[in-house]
Amino acid sequence: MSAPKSTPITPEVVKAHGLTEDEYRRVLEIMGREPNITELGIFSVMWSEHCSYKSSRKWLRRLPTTAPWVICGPGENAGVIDIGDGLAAVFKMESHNHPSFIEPYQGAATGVGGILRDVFTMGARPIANLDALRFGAPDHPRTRPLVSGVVAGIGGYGNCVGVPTVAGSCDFDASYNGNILVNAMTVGLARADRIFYAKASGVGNPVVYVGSKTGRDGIHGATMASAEFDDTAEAKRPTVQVGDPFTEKLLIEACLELMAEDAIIAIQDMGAAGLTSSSFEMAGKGGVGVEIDLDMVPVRETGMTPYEIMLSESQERMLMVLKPGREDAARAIFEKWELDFAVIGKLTDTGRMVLKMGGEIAADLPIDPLSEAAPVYDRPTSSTPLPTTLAAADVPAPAGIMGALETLVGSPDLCSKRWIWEQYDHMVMADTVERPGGDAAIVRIHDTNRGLAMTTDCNPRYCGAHPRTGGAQAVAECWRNLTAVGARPLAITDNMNFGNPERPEIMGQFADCIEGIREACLALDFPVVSGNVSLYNETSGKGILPTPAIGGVGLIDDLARRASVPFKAAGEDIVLIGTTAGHLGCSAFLREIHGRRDGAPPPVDLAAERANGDFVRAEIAAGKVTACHDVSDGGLLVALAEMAMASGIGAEVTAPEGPIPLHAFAFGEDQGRYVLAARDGRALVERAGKAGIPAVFLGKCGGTELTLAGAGAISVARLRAAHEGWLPAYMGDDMGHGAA
Amino acid sequence: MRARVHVTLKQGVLDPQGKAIGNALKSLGFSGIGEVRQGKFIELEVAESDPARARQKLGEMCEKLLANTVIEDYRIDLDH
Amino acid sequence: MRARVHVTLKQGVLDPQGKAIGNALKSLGFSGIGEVRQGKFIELEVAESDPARARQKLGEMCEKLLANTVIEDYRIDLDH
Amino acid sequence: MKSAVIVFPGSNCDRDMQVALARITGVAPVMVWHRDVDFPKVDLIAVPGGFSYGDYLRSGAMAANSPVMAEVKKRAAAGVAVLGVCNGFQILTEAGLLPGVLMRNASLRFICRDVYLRVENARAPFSARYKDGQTIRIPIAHADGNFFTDGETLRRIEGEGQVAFRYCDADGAVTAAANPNGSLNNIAGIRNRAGNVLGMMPHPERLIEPLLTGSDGRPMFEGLAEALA
Ligand SMILES: Nc1ncnc2c1ncn2[C@@H]1O[C@H](COP(=O)(O)OP(=O)(O)O)[C@@H](O)[C@H]1O
Ligand SMILES: [Mg+2]
Repeated sequence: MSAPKSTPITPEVVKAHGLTEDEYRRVLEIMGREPNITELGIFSVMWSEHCSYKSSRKWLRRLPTTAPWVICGPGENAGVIDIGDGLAAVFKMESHNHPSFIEPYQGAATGVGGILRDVFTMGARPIANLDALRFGAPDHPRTRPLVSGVVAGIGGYGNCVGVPTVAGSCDFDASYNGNILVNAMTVGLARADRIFYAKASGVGNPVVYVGSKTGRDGIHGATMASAEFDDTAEAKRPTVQVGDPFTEKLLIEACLELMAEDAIIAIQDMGAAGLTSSSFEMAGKGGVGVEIDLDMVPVRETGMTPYEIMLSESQERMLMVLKPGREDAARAIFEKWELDFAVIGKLTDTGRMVLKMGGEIAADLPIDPLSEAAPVYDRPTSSTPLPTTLAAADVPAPAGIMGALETLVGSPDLCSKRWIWEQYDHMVMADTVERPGGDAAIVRIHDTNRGLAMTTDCNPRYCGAHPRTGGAQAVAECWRNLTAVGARPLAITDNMNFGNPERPEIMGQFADCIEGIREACLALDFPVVSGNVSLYNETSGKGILPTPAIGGVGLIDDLARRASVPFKAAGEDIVLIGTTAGHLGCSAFLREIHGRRDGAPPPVDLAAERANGDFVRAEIAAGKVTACHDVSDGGLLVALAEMAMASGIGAEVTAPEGPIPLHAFAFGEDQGRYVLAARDGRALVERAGKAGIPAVFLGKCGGTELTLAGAGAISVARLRAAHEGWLPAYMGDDMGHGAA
Repeated sequence: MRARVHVTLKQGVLDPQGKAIGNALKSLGFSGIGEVRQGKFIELEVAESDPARARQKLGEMCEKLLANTVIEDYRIDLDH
Repeated sequence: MRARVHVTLKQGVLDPQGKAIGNALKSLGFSGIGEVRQGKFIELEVAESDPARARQKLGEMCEKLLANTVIEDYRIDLDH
Repeated sequence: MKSAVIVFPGSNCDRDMQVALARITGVAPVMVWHRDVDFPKVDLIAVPGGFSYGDYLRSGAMAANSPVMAEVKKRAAAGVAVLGVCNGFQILTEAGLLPGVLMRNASLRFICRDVYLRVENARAPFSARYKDGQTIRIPIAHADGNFFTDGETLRRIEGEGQVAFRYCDADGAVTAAANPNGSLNNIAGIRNRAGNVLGMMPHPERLIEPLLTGSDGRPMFEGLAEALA
């Protein structure tokens, strides 16, 4: 064979491709000869952490992935669940952390583009986007421009394609100073009997390329996404891709139009590692070979080599296998949408990937052996021990409880993120029933009276202190947020963001978080249907807090039966569901008021979580609840303040008699709790009692102040000013990407 | 001193705007249009009479704000 | 022939982008910055070897698409 | 009333407009792809929101030059009602059907939120179902909504009662604080002189039922159906 002879394969070249000596030995075995540079590049991306999950695979297998309503779990482009009436929800979350740190606008924008493609690849129309963002300390000089660029980028892409961005999360912590997290999630809607998969079949069938042309974008992005940063990363600034949301919008419409016809056998987006991983995945899943003529690939630049074409990460491209004879009909659709369309190859029975260019063979590799021999590591782990539980009495009371409340609601993590979501079109498609700001967003299933609830959650403080508890808590909180709006939680996607897995303590965090997620998923019947792993979020040996972001989806059968955060009318009763112990370890109170972050995170009692949630959901469905909010960061008083701020209606509450110090009652972060407003709170407490659910009558809403007996009062207006004020003031006159 | 800064996408970086403009020109019936690239153009007044110092200051502005040097190049022109 | 088109806001038209850049430069600590204006800069290849005809064609492109003459002026430069 | 919704590459509120028209007027609109210049005769042409051609170069500029817009201009001149919302408004100004331009928001940021509008010069066909001076709540979602025009044109627009909606506060006061994007005179929507073409940045089609938290957009479509029946 005649391969480009240009680049000799030296040990340095092998190393620059991120392959260890041992991995390279395996390459030689599989090839039976020295690979050429194109082949080496292909091995390198296919065996990168990003594509092969070599460090995480062993642990991911632990995740529960089945339930009667799961149509397709992990392993495809996105997870698929049955939501009744012949419909399916398709969703996944994915990270774009490293690219967003290097170029926040384009990094975040292309992250959204990528996850959208994962969802519409499966035949679903995207109906909502969400995000999960983590930035460095607010006083770190890079934080402000990163927030600005990332938010503008997520909005810039989602707004243009016309998919509402309806929910998300955003926290700050110094551990993200050098490694921000930008996780994006898309939820789509499809007919349950019209899901498209990546499995290629039919020897001789045409392989078709559609979308944008291929340029030299992001070559080696997939390996970059798996490499730890060092201090020179900023200087290197490699390979950032630019997104084109306009083309993505056309691609969505064209693909969905073609999908309505009976023409596609298999389809796969070209994400990280572009044409390489998409063609490998399609052929590998179908057990067939593939032959591609690289001269047929639409290119943007002249003189592109096979290496560049195969490894390019140009955005807005898809690969399909069509039924024979359907090429012309398909071409007409893509030309109508002014997109490139090219038959670039065909399926073969050789089990090999053969690439040709200029009449010569540019690469020839076996498909299965390459995938099967992909390295899997069982890396050593070391668990983070459970810290000692802080007794409430060991945490001093604040100078004033209402003053502490004002500080908390105006702190970076708990303040209103309106400044962010107002830059996202969260209403386009005219089905957003519950806009950003609630426990979960609700998007109506178009043309029906049913809705999907969705949220992203994770508390990295808890995960850092005790990964297993933190992992379980993230899932439980996601489940609780869906429950709080009246939805039946159905399934999750997870985005595992961690440091360097070669360090046992990091691998231990990973393994323990997975274990916690597993326990919670099992206890709550809340399986994992898709996910993504981002490792090496580490700069100069300092890792991020372990951050397993959880994205959850739930179903509301009747949109008239749901709940929301704001109080609805003065005079209604306020009831607390769940057990309060006053747990202050790892709490927002401890961090914001005392500058401490010690202690164990609050324990997660999954049985209580489930029982309390099931009770609350039933009460909402029965129309007995006028407002509902789960208790999370900041504790009960923050939850009450949020209900008051959202409505402009105050409240007057009294702590039940007992040994818990008032500040621990106010700010403890005990899990499994909800605040409900009801016209008849006493009756609600009684029903809870009969059902064996802990419930206490707290007081009534009304007036313009929030009052806690023994702690005084604060005006709702003042709370609001603090709550709404922090982020806009922090961002100041920042001009973001607007001038660009 | 009056300065003009041109900020353009680096060679090889996708320019969706330029591409769309090219297509639009074609569909308006203009023929023979090759590649189209769009950039930014910033005019500003700097209180600095020494060209070398002005140029240095403008370079800093470009690096810090006016250009995104990950994907963009810049060029500084001074009026005399 | 290679052409460059500069599209700038007409005198008297508010330039929110230019203003924001000016403010941002100031808050970055740059002093002595006067008025800042931002414009667009479009580079394109036209298959036309006669400068006069190229200029005329580009003028049409500007009038029809590249500039909004309600608020913008344009200038055409040709490479030789 | 028969209506048409023009769809450009990158339009993304076309379905929302379609749903609103179908639901409120009782007749589903014809969806017209930007290349279909000879679409059926209709009473109302709606140019929907979105990012036609990615908003590249200038919002609305490329769509304004598309073949279908020549036809829209012809029909507008013949008196057919034309409604442009958001990107549709930008397209109508770029096409010369309405005066002025929509520049980048003063904050330079995309803004999506409900705003209050004061209805000005309420009249058929677009706003007869509102009362003059009424305050309504409608969402905006745009980066380029900053209405600008030269002083003389502005005086003419104001003088001839072409302003249809102004940004105001919840009590109807037209204040600088209630201006979300820097528009001259808080202008959110204008008509042409003849009154048959209306452009507005806010999205009436997004608030047509209580489930979506409000119905203040409904009277516009009810009024159209009545006026153009
Ligand atoms: N943390 C995880 N939990 C569950 N499934 C995961 C996880 N990470 C990855 N997966 C699954 O592995 C498959 C490959 O993921 P990925 O490479 O990110 O997808 P894609 O190639 O579509 O970008 C997907 O089906 C994904 O859902
Ligand atoms: Mg994928």
